[in-house]
Amino acid sequence: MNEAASGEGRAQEFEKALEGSYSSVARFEGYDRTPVEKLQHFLHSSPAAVPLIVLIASLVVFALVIGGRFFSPFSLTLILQQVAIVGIIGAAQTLVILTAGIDLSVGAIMVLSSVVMGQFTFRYGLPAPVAILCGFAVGAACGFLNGWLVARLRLPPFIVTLGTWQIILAANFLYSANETIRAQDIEANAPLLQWFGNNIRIGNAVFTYGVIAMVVLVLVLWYVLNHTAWGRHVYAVGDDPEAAKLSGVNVNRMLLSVYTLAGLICALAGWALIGRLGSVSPTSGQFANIESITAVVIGGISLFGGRGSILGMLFGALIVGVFSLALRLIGTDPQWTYLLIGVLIIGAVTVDQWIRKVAG
Amino acid sequence: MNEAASGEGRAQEFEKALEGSYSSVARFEGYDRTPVEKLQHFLHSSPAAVPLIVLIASLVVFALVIGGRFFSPFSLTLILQQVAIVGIIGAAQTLVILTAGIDLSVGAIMVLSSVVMGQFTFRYGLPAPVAILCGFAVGAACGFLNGWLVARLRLPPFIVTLGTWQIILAANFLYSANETIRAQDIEANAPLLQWFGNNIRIGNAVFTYGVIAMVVLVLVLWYVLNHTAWGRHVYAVGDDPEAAKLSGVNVNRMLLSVYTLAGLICALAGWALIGRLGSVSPTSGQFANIESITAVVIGGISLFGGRGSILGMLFGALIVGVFSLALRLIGTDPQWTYLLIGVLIIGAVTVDQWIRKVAG
Amino acid sequence: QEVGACLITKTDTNPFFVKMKEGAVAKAKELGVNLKTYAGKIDGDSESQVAAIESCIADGAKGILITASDTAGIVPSVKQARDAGILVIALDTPLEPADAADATFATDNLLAGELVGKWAAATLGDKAKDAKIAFLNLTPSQPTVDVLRDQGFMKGFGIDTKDINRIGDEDDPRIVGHDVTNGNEEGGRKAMENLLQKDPSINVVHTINEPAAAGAYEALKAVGMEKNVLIVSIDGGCPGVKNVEAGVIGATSQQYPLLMASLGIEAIKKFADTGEKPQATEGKDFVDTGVALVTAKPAEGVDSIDVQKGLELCWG
Amino acid sequence: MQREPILTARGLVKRYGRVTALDSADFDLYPGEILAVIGDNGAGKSSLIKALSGAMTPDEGEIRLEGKPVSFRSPMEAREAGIETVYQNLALSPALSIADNMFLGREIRRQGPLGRWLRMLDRPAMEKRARDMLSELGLMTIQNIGQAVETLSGGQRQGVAVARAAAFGSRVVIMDEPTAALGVKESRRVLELILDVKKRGLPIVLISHNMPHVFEVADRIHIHRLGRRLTVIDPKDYTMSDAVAFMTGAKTPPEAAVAA
Amino acid sequence: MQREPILTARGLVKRYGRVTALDSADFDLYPGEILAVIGDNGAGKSSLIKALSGAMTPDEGEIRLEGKPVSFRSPMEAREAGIETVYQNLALSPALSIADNMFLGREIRRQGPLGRWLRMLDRPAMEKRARDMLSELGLMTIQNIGQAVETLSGGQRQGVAVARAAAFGSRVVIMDEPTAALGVKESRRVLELILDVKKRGLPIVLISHNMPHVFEVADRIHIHRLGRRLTVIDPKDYTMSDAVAFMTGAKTPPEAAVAA
Ligand SMILES: Nc1ncnc2c1ncn2[C@@H]1O[C@H](COP(=O)(O)OP(=O)(O)OP(=O)(O)O)[C@@H](O)[C@H]1O
Ligand SMILES: Nc1ncnc2c1ncn2[C@@H]1O[C@H](COP(=O)(O)OP(=O)(O)OP(=O)(O)O)[C@@H](O)[C@H]1O
Ligand SMILES: OC[C@H]1O[C@](O)(CO)[C@@H](O)[C@@H]1O
Ligand SMILES: [Mg+2]
Ligand SMILES: [Mg+2]
Repeated sequence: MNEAASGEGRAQEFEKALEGSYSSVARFEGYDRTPVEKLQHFLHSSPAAVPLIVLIASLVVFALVIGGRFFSPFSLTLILQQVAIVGIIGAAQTLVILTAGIDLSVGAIMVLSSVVMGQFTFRYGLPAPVAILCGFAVGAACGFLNGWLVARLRLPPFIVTLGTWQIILAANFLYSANETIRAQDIEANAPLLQWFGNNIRIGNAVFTYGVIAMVVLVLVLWYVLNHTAWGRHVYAVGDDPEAAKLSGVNVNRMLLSVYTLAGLICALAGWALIGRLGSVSPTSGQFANIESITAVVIGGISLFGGRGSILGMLFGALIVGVFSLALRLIGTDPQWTYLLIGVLIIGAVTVDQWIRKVAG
Repeated sequence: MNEAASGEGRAQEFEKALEGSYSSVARFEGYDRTPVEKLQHFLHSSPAAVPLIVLIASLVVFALVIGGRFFSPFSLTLILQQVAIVGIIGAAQTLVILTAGIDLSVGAIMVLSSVVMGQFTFRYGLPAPVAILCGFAVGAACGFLNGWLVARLRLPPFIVTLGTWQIILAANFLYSANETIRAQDIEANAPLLQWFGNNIRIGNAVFTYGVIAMVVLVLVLWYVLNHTAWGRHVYAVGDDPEAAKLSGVNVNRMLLSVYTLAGLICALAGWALIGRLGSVSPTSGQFANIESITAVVIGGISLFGGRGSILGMLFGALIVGVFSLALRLIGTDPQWTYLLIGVLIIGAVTVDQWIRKVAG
Repeated sequence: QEVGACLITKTDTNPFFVKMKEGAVAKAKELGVNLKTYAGKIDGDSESQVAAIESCIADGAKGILITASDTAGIVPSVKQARDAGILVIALDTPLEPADAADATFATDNLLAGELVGKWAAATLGDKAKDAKIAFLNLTPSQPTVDVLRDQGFMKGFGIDTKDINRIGDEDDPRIVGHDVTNGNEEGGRKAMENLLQKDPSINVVHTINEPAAAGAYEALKAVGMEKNVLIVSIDGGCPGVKNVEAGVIGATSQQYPLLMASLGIEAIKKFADTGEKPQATEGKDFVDTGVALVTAKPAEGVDSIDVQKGLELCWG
Repeated sequence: MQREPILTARGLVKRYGRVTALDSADFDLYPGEILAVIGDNGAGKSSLIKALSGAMTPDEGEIRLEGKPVSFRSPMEAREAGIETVYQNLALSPALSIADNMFLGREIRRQGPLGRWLRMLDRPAMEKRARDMLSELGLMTIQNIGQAVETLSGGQRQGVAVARAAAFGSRVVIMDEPTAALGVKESRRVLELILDVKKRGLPIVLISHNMPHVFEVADRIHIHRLGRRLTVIDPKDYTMSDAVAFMTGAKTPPEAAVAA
Repeated sequence: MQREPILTARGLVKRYGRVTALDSADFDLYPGEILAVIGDNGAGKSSLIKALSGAMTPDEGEIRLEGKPVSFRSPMEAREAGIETVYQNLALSPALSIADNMFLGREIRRQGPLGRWLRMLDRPAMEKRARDMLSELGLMTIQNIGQAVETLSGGQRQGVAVARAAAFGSRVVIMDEPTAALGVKESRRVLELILDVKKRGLPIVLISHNMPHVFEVADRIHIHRLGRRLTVIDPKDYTMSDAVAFMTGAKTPPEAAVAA
């Protein structure tokens, strides 16, 4: 029993040698950084900085090249209008992508919600506010379905939403019978549906309610993501779901709430879409998923989840808007716009990857 | 120095106790399995079995419901024709997805290659074989670009190909000046371009060369993936790139070769597309990326890489083809087809997830 | 000061729009109009067209020429442009309602459909009463061109159209079915294959345009049926007329996109100079740019021009 | 030692596909003690701990905390009941800050309407408390409590995980191989932490493959074998060799020990 | 001991962003010896090993194998030169079979045209050799050499990784903490394996935090500290306490030891 006895004394013999060693568990190195490293570090700690810089730079360049036709209150607020729907959908996409998911069904949910708002008013004669509520309910239900499949059945979000995208879009066409509800009819009978098309003018600047909704939505979500427990949990789930679960985050409930909220936001986009188009058209929103993902990516949000700022998404959407309008005003073939957006996407992640090296 | 001396003897005292213990490093449990578990295990070890069963089941059901109009050599080979392009593109997509990537640019590469084949013949008067080679070169170059961005710059494949998709498609429109080359002109001056449109008839069954190309391609790739070192490395890279690298696989070179080969296969699809359409049209193939991913997913190949069989992709593509045609014949609104395909996608991964539990 | 103008087409890949654009660009150069051109990503992409209209407003354009993808959905944006004092002219495809634009320069699409319908009926003669007809249409949202041509064909062929503003409410047993093509080859082929499966005895095919017809022909050829089926189409582009000559297409209603474009540019120039808006053709609510049936096999009682003449007038 | 166990489990069963990880396992932890759990790789130690801490729901069996049956459906519920766990894989979110990680799932909200209505977090308060906890445990070489966990070394991360458990555990602290990847010095530090926690009166469950460490700090040793508790021994009565022999099946423990 | 080192490194430097993992590190391995490498967490041991085995390219410095300068651009190249490594994280592909894993990157092709032209793999040959290797090392409790590695327990996986290195290493075998996550029994088995390999005449580099193990098997001990070799000691001349004191900076090694 001599062995047990020696075990009973404190540490093993050789561990006594530790007494003279540094007492910290580990150390930090704080050497002088080169300017490049400082820049990397700054950009790393402010994830929305890169897209903001790109946005400002492109505004400046195009203002110089094109002049007043571009750099006018009218044109600049027009960009906001053109970006509003993508910005709202992008907010939904951001939430989902922060949880390391992806939502290909956002556009479909948006259109279905707007169709429900329209058809419930015109086909069944419900009062507009009730029809709008029904639209929101449908959006939330679609989002909930996505969330349920992802959280409960643990299916990959890409595949789930690839499936629900087709299902929801098909349901939309079947239900709407492809009928466009004309703007004139809406204006006459249910102007509330077009509410987001109203605007506030300040001189030549035109701010539609849709634009204001987008900005307010993004700011509110920014607050929620950064200053509430729910928001921190969104990041934690995307960062490492297993760790989040073990740390006491109810991952399933978080995923359900994130996808459902995303569905609700898509419904909001659907309402705003009626305001923008005037009419209810079941064929719109075909590219909303790709466009929102593009905004998120250019905005520097990681597709692997857990990193990035929703403000970045807004800047990303605006960058695309600025390029599109400016190139149109310059009069280049629209294909050049797509080409440039492709280059921007790849450029954005390249920079992002470069910045991320600092974390190593 | 007594401590060092005792360390010099063999094991620590207490480890001697091991002598009477089992000598194996670890054990395996081999208890009787329930039939459900046996099924799970069988399906787990043969990843293409589920899509094959679904395919056969749907053939049987539709044959019973629709009868001879569907279950005829003619109709069945028509499905093959409709699936040929997606099947070829799907082979490229499979390679990329097995490495845990994804390629959104497949359709764009296909169209650009077919446009190059056509324009080089008609605009520059090159002999058709040379123009076709140029088309392949362009396809390979596009694939190489994707591979370079993924392997060298370590950018996420989804984002890289989201960018190159737009870039290649825009380049295609700009280069082709959106001109369609008429089938009759091709027939008169460069019939080789339409070669894949030729067919072999056996009774009522019509096998176009495009269909034969698809089947041969899939079989060859199946062989390569399962019976050559390169193929095993594709799986290893997708399974765990870090482990593959440390085990002596040149991961960068593998990624480059996979994306380049995928580009080449897309060019083949571009050639086959001319055979199918007769003409060269820069607008075709818009949905080839989604359709090929759908085939891969229904085919039971994991989007996380490293798992699945290319035969599954082929069955997946055929399932979609069978459903599309059968539902048409039943006379349902085409939207029901999309809806059902959405359900199929989600069903496929649900089954897959259930099977995968066995690995735990 | 230079006059600014915009041309917004459905796509920039359909040869019809490619030519329309070329014509407009040439005319604009001649008249000293500064023209910018825009297009949707695919036929049916209305949002890109909305964005294009907005850019034109921002750009201070005097006039907009548009071939609308979603003829009802685009109306509010058009109104916005007109409110900003811009002359908006619908080319090729009337808006819903047609007077949402200042003017429409288009083929009489109903007539275009009627012509090919009549020709098909006359060519079949007695067999017309047991014909099996496939309709290869445009997009699911049933834009005006699509409805006018589809229903026009029925009118010409002698089918009861029921509601003439709606495709698909007919019950004539000769109709095998309708399918959409997005107005391109790939869609044409797939739609034809699908309808053939529904009923392999199809012997008449109405196609929305010539790219769709080319796709349909490939599908028929693949099953060896190209000889037994009458394909009719609308467009009259040079490739299409050559296809008429080659027997691929039985007859096509020729449209004149270059005329639409040049008339459109002229109208904008005139509007910019004098403030005067174009007047509709007598008895119609649009400016008819004309239509002629091109066929190598003229039929009794249907006016047509021959391939030679068609080739002289064709575009693209 | 008081004879009323604080945490007990009876007949826990957990199956994963073809593997039975827990095969009717029992468990008892008494107040104020350090209970070591040892066993071969794959014996089911981590599974047992996951069942006790709500990270996994056993297929069968019963768990009691202070005599009352409990059934935790998530780690959150176990924590609310005062059971804190340091998992084998640490369970920290790399991109979140140290403070965020320490308070994940139990964030402090602002006082007043900002907190009540806008649910705003009280960052300064959390950062202050996090700093206090780390210094209390002698871990305050970390300059910036707002830095992301991924920028910490392995040892520092371990420190954060242990500090979190030690600070919030009000009834039981469980540690699954807290020193497996640590060096000699870092391991020592963690052992001292464990003794500190014990001094504060909290019982601790320690899983480890390191026999000298186990025999150094444990009051009792739970030996796990083939998914169940083989026996519990007192380190004063048995040698390391005995423990290893029991654990690996080289020797059978005497009946008496089982009742220990 | 023969005085001509088989593998040497001089002045290796590697920086990761803000961290200097290797700070002008030296290294010497002599034929037939077991060289242990010890050091604190984050001292740079794994980085050193990665540089030697081609898994990472150092920013500066020179590596020589049998006196000839080498610069491996990938683990493949190091393997071809006869250096086999068991990495800290094992480096096995979970979905591939045991045989596939063992031959990954050095597959055997069929004889004749099937192999030459169709590049067909010789599955039976590889499976047979894999089985032989595992049994030779006493690891043949695995029934099915074709089963996926992910279905193996941690201990079995470790066995596969070690067997692969031992079987293919013709000049040097390197093992980075091969027993960190292993139980007492499993660790013992791996130590025996290491001694087996040594008996076959191959030199071995062993990284470990387990002092008793290190002192048991090592012929010489390389002490790594702050990214560089602090000293090399003979376990017969120093105690574990000395080693720990050097490694943690509590004591400074005598000049003489550095030259060892
Ligand atoms: N999530 C899971 N899915 C499938 N099998 C699992 C899972 N978790 C544990 N197992 C299996 O259950 C058995 C017990 O595992 P457990 O992790 O509890 O062992 P352990 O005693 O903690 O081992 P170690 O000392 O290696 O940590 C093992 O065979 C393991 O492979
Ligand atoms: N890929 C990498 N990126 C960034 N930093 C790294 C990387 N690899 C190692 N480091 C850093 O380099 C330093 C040395 O790491 P290394 O893994 O070589 O240490 P080690 O001695 O093996 O430690 P341990 O005993 O914990 O395994 C550490 O500070 C580590 O964080
Ligand atoms: O896509 C439909 C469009 O196609 C055309 O027929 C030209 O080919 C147009 O007249 C019509 O608007
Ligand atoms: Mg464990
Ligand atoms: Mg290490």
